[in-house]
Amino acid sequence: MFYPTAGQFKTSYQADYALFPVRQDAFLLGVIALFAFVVFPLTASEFTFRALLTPVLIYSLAALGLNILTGYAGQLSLGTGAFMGVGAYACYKLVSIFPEMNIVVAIALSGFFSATIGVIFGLPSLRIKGFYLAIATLAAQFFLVWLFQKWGWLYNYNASGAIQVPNIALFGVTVAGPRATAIAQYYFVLCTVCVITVFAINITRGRIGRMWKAVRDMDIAAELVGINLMRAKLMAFFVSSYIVGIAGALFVFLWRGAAEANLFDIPLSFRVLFIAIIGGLGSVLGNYLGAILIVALPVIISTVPKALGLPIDAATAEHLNVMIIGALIITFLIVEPHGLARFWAIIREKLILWPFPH
Amino acid sequence: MEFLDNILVKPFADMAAAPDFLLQVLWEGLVGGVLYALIALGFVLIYKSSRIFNFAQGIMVVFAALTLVGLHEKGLPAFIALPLTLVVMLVLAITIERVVLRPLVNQPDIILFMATIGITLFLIGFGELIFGGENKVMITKELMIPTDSFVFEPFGGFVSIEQKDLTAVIGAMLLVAGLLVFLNKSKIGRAIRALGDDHQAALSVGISLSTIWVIVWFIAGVIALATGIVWGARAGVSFALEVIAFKALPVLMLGGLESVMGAIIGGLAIGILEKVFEIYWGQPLLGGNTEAWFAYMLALLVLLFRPQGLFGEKIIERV
Amino acid sequence: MAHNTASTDTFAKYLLLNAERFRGRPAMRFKDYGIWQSWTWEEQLNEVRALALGLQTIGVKRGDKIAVIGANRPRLYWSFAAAQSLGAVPVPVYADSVADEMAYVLDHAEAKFAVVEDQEQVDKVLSVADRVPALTDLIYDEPRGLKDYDHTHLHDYGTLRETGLNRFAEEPGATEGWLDEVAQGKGSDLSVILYTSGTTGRPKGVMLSNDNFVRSALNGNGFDNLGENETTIAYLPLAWVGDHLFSYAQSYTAGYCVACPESPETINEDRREIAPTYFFAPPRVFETLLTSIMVRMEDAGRVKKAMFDYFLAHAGKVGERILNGETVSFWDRLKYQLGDFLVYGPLKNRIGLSRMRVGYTAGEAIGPELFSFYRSLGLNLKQLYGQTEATVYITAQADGKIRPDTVGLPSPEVEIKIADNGEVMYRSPGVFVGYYKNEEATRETKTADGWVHTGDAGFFDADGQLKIIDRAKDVGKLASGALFAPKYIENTLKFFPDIKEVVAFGHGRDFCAAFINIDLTAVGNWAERNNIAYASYQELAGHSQVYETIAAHVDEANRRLAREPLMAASQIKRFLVLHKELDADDGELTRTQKVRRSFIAERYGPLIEALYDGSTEKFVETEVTYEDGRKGIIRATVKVVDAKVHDAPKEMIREAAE
Amino acid sequence: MKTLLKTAILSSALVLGAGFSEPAAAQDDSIYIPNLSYRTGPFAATGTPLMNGQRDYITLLNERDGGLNGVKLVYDECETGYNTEKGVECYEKTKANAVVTQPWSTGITLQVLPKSNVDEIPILAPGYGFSPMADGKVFQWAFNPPSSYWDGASMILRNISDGNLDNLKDKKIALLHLDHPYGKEPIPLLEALAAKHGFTLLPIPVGLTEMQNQSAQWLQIRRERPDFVLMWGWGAMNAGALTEAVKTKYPMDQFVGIWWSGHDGDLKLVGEDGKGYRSVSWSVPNSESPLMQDIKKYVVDTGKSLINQGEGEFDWVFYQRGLMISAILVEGINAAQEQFDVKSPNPEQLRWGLENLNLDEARIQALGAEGMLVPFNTSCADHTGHGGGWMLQWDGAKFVKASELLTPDRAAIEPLEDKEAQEYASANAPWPINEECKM
Amino acid sequence: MNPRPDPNHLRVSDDGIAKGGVLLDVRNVSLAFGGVKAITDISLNVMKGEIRAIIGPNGAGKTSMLNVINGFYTPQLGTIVFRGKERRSMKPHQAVGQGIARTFQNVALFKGMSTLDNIMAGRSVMMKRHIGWQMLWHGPALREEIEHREKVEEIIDFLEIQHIRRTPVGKLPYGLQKRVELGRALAMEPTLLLLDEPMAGMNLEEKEDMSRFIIDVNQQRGTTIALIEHDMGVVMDLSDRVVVLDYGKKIADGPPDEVKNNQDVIDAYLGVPH
Repeated sequence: MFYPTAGQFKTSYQADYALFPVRQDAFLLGVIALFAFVVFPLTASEFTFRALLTPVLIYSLAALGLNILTGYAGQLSLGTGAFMGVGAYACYKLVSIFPEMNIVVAIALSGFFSATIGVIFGLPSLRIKGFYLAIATLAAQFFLVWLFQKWGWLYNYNASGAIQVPNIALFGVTVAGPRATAIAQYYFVLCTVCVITVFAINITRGRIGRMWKAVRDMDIAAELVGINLMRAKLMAFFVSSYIVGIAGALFVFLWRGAAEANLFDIPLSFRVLFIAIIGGLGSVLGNYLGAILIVALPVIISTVPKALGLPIDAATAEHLNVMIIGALIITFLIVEPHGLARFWAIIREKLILWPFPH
Repeated sequence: MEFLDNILVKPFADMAAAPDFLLQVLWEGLVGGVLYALIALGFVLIYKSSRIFNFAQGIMVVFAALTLVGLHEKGLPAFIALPLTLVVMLVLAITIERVVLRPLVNQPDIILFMATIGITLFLIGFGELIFGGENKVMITKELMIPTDSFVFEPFGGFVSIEQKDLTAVIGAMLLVAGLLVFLNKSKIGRAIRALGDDHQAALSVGISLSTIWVIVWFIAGVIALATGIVWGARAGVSFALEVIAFKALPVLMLGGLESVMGAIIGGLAIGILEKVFEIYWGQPLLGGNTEAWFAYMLALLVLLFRPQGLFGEKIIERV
Repeated sequence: MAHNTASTDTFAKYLLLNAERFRGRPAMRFKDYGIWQSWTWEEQLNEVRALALGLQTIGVKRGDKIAVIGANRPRLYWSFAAAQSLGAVPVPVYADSVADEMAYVLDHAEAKFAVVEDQEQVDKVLSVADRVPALTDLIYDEPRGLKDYDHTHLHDYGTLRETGLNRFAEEPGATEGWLDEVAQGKGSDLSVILYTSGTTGRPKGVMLSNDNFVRSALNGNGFDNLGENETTIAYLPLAWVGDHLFSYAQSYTAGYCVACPESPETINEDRREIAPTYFFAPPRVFETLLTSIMVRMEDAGRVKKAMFDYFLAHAGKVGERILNGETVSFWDRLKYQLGDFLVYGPLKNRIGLSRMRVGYTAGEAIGPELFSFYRSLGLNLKQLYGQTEATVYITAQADGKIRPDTVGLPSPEVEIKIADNGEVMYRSPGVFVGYYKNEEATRETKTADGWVHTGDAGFFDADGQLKIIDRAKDVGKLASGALFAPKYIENTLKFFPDIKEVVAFGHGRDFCAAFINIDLTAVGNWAERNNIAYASYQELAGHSQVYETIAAHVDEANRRLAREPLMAASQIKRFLVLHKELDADDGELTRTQKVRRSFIAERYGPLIEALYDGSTEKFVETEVTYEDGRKGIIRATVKVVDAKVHDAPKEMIREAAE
Repeated sequence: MKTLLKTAILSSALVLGAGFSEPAAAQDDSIYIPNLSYRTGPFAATGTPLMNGQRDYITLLNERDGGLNGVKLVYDECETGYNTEKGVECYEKTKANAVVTQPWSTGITLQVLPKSNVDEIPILAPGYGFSPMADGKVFQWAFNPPSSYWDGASMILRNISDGNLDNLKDKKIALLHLDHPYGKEPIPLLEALAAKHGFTLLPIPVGLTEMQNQSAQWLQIRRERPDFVLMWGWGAMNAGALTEAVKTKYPMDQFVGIWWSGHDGDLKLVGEDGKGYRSVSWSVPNSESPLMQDIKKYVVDTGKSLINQGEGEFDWVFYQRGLMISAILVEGINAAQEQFDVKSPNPEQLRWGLENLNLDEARIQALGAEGMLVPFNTSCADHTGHGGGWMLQWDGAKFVKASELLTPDRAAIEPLEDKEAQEYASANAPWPINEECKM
Repeated sequence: MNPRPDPNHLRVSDDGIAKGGVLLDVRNVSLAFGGVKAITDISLNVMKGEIRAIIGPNGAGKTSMLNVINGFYTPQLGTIVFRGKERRSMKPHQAVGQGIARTFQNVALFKGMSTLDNIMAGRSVMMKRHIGWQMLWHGPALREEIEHREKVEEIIDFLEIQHIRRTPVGKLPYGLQKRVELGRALAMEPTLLLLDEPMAGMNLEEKEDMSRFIIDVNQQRGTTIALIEHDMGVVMDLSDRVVVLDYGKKIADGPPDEVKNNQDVIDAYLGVPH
């Protein structure tokens, strides 16, 4: 009903390959962009920035990275948290060794560190498949976090073992460190996420994306159509870990301001995995929907009892919150195992087909 | 040179120098391994019968132990609390089958895996809501588990063996033995084993799939309770225990997802090896805490040479 | 609007003109290789010129007949223009005609050349080549599978085009020569010969001149205000006069863009993509569309279905009045707006007609309900009454003066009179030159002073709008003397989606009876929902529950007929559901999917007898032709059922009396 | 699917409704005291009694006195689960109206610390946080009275060396600590002292995942045979360490914990076997004190407390320490009220209050908490007070005071504090220094 | 504006082997899994431009033979000479690089992808733009994508599957899936096309369509085809030469008529015990 697609036709492949071949999608995105770039910044409180908007974006980015590996290339990974850590620590070291380095450059470079580590831990994927590989990625998870704790050089031998983000300015605006305003950080993160998302969409819909999907859907057949499995898988690990590393750097530099090693422990990995799966594997959009659900919903749920004036103490509310999240995950998996993105796709399809049911 | 010496010579010299200590290390590793094996066993049973990688096995351990202690705290004597806990585990198994497994049947592995993580979160919230989040003491005495320790004094040193650890080892052995008998001799057991290979064959035994699943999850629950009791006796009962579930994963990699024997041998091997590595290499050379990853690295190394695990069957790819 | 200049009296001249005046505007689109390949008018000129120059090299000369056989695709349309530019006469032939028919047409037309679509058509033409002595060369568009054919008299369109392009670029004088040929063309020259698939006898070749087409097209453009901004989709047979007018003549004269679908399977999707602003279709297409809408809505959830029904009902109430610009209460208007947002708009979008400005149904009378349905959605659908012999236009409904039961006022420059026997006759600039090589038939149809017999019975109503009842020769009388207009009865029944085709009988009989063909899609869908198992069309058609459903439809139709004073007598007393689908391959339908009544009457004689002799069932054997040409026999016992006859409702009589 | 759609709509409505609204604004006649508590997760066991204590003290004031000087105190917990990420979220959520931040974890403290200069809300971290926070000129907004971790480490060493650290020469001291900012906190001081006094320091970290299974650590202790084991443990780690110590037969009287490792609940696990274990503490339970009697009367007996009476939580060290922590905070508010003559002081004013705490013995007695807290006072330069502490010893059933008041060796600590504070300030430049403070 | 692509450019470049020359020569190949012998000492060759059928009862080693040819299995004994180059073992994707493409007995499509993407995937080897361009999508990457899209659209047109262009292949009926799979193999522009039971599970009409496609591929594109098929009628109609395997051994080789009358073949099909 909101998707009158009649009269939209393509006279060239270029037009067919537009980012949003359907006009309404582009319009919808425009509205969302308007909200993200104008409306939210004008209306949101600092708490909203720090507890909802910025983390949702950063988690989306991390999930996007994971999704490339798991959703597109079919390689299940449980080590996302640690790869985020690599990005964060790399960025920290870059900034402390080269204090003059532009923060954008530092973040972009830190992705290469996580990408390299990702490829190293991706090597077993050439021999190991499925859950065995998933467990193997846990090796990376635990080993790296251990390394973050033990290798003092990484955190400049800081007594507390934590890394602390210094004040860093970009074009005269402080974007990282304690003096940064939430809104500056939000814009920085938003722009980074937008750029990487566009890149990711382009990669996943082109030759490389097809290669990954082929490996995912049937690796033997992929090999027999001439796809070099090793290259495809390792490239997936590289790109995925790069994005995850960037997300990690943003996570610490543009949001948390400081980090300890165990921040990157397994719960973070699972959280990102949840986002990717609830959002929808093999979809870019899903990461955002998933992040909204997994990151923002608990924050919102926790404010509900108070907003409603319910006399629930913090602990009970937290227990309930955990229960609700668990139940929600199960519910969503049952209702739409392919995630929110598929859910949206179905709604969109329905709207396009409206009033017909199919 | 000194580096190599530290890696290749000194650890062994240390072992030889204090054999009593080595024995103690091995024993500690063995006890840890038994627990890993028990948790891995729960995983394997469920995986074999329903292809579900049950991440919630770890939390079931805590939940079972917490229920037992919680019920006791509410004033029930141990001999009532224990069977009641079993009932709770049965109810849990039925609920999981109804609410989670049945609607998700035939979904891809990863979806089911995520669902078990959902179960994990739910059980954490639920357990803490009911029994509180603080550390609890396992009702060791009430369950008539001896708490003294035997002390041997070989080689001029001493080896201390906690009786409750000994109980745990013996108990675990009995449990495993019982389980093997059940799987091999009983009708249901054979159905469960057959399920791993062929659903149809299993159904021909005349038991519905959902019944089998309930039974399997219940058995996993019983194993979880046993694990919870012995582990709780060592370190108290709290949700911090859930992390031990992660230790069971490399055991599975090593032993193969479907092999009961693999789980047991893998568990023991990892328990012992990680302890020995930590004491003789990890602590002196790497700053300790290597147990956090040693098992994974070991399993990864093994998998690189045997992608199907030590006890898994060789995979021949066909097109 | 019309850019009529005395000098542009042929389509080749229009092409040259358009390449100037509509430079850069799209002339043609074709969904091919997944996208809409498009050609502007100057590109179209290039293509046509290239082909024409190429055709010259294989000897095409003024006066040659060139058969064009295939689906709607730009290259075949270009071959029309290319042939005409050289003074040759294109003869479009129905692509789905069997070899026999084709042989007759090609031979009768004395086609020297044939431009065909693909291997299938090449094979067909080659198989009858010995019966077409005039035919010398074949040009094919799709080279697939033709590589190993003898190419001495077989030409690849692409190669000819190359040759033409080379000649244009390199051969001095070639282009000028071609322009000379174009200039030589006159309005009075033969433009095209269209073979009518008459309901009886051999097809006749209707000769139409450039003047016929240009004048008709310009009149049509003026009538509907068509300019270069329109878009239409070409999907009806090339050999049909309507397509030639709408997709070719009007496009060249008005300068609008014609889009060709990718394949017959994708037509619905392609139409949605293009969303034509100017659309034409025989009633059958609208019928199929409505059936598929209703069938698909059957699967909708209850709430949605209720909403859909509610708003459709509302549209039925006020939609047409709003479209006609009549006064409607504000509340109803608001409700209609809401309905437009929720139902009509999306529906139009789905069927690809949301941009439609002018739509015509032609070729056959459309059921009033069917017609009203589309109009009530806000679609400016109009009826057009026309003939090949008239270069389409006889009457057309003007905007705002639309009634479902009439075919409108005489088209511009058309005179109409009703003959004594009720037959409609007309005279216009579109009147054909004559039947090719058939003076006798020409004389029979066209009087010396230019009046043409339509063969249809009709009358002017009070508003001066023409109302067509039926074929003049088909309108009969029941034994009681009451009027019997089979088409009218059939259309009443065909409104029901479950019913695909009806053949009514009654001339000279005591009462009216009918054969009914169920719609496999609609009924099959219904059966699926009601868990009715069936293995074949035959089994489904004979199913008792299907009979019940159809009986209910017949009953409803009778109720409607009862309301019409003229028709009340011809309510259906008995009917049967036919055990096989009426099929053009068996000769039961024409290639334009019209019922061939007399043929059916002959073929199913025993069944007709059963309708009138009171028997409740009848065993029949029917010969059928399969797609591959093999023949087989279908045997069935067909049930015959009685239907209830209604009295005319009192108030209706009063109303009629007013 | 339809229900899901509804859920989706509902939840998005919630996002817009709840997400963008600020937490309820504090009224003028109340003081909003948020607490980043944790009653869930692996650290809940040690956290809960402390939170109960904090909560009950405020409840007492509201119930008994109708608030503080006529102003209601609004105590509000935000659950962190000892998770730094959640803690920061709680900080952001509560800071709009808060007069104080009680981060309740060294990790969260470290995260919030750099923001304190920007947000200008005092951080109150009694007995935890970053030891150099004592330097009030550098850390204008952070307070960790009455003793810092370095004070604690110093006191323990003084105690086990009978007052002279040189007695520790050639001894081996193991530091069994949580592998977390909290656990690592004493290491710089201990390393410095080890170098100075010639003893060997052996840090033994316990990862978060190994808290309940410390056999490797205790095997190491058995092999290394340290003369003393110091413990910086928390949550489930304490219980794990004590059971392992018993198993390893490590002499309990050589095993000393910081104040957070002296939880009655943990020691109950080992009971008799834990006899002799010591823990340094700046608070001592005194269930007979007037304050405790009032708590019992106004809070516990009226059912307003969350404590687990069956377990005897009322008598626990941690519960009563929780009371003292709130008491310190309330003293600060009180001081601010008096100084600025306002009903509800703003964060800036509270900072002054916390810089001018004067909890001498008389004041403590006036609060009815005689002997329950070490006396101390703070200044703009000294945000800790360095009140010292006592040794508590487990007698098999409860903790008893086992020493006179111990004091830290400030002379040894201060240079290190200064150095670390300066380093912190320069690493986080631009970092404002309180130039007004002339002390 | 939209020049129609020339369908002839799909033809594989000349590799110096004349039509009728030996394109593939399998020499004395043996293959065993564990102790089970799948292929025993088989030699066969495929001439350039011909349609070569491999037939035999179930378990005769036909699919194993194809797997050996395209490098999925490495034979224990024997060599394979393709386009004059000898090899024992190679990776399947290297075989693709040499110009061997294949389809599978049980459709091995990428189920999550559309028809278009599946066929595009067949061109992965030929697409070279690196990730930097891919990321930006504009410029060379887009040009390359369009270039290959055009070729893929020709294949779609050729196989008459326009209407399912955007349909995920998992939702297609079996017959169409087989067609898409053929499309994917064609996209690789192979010199030698291996078809493993291209008509298994099809009805008569689908079989006729498929036969037509196979012949068209062979004739129009000059692709050499080796196929396994059970339908004898189809095999006899389509193929130029037939080789018959039974229990991993070659029992006959020659033109269809000759093979049809070979006694061993008749025995093998009738199941005469050995």
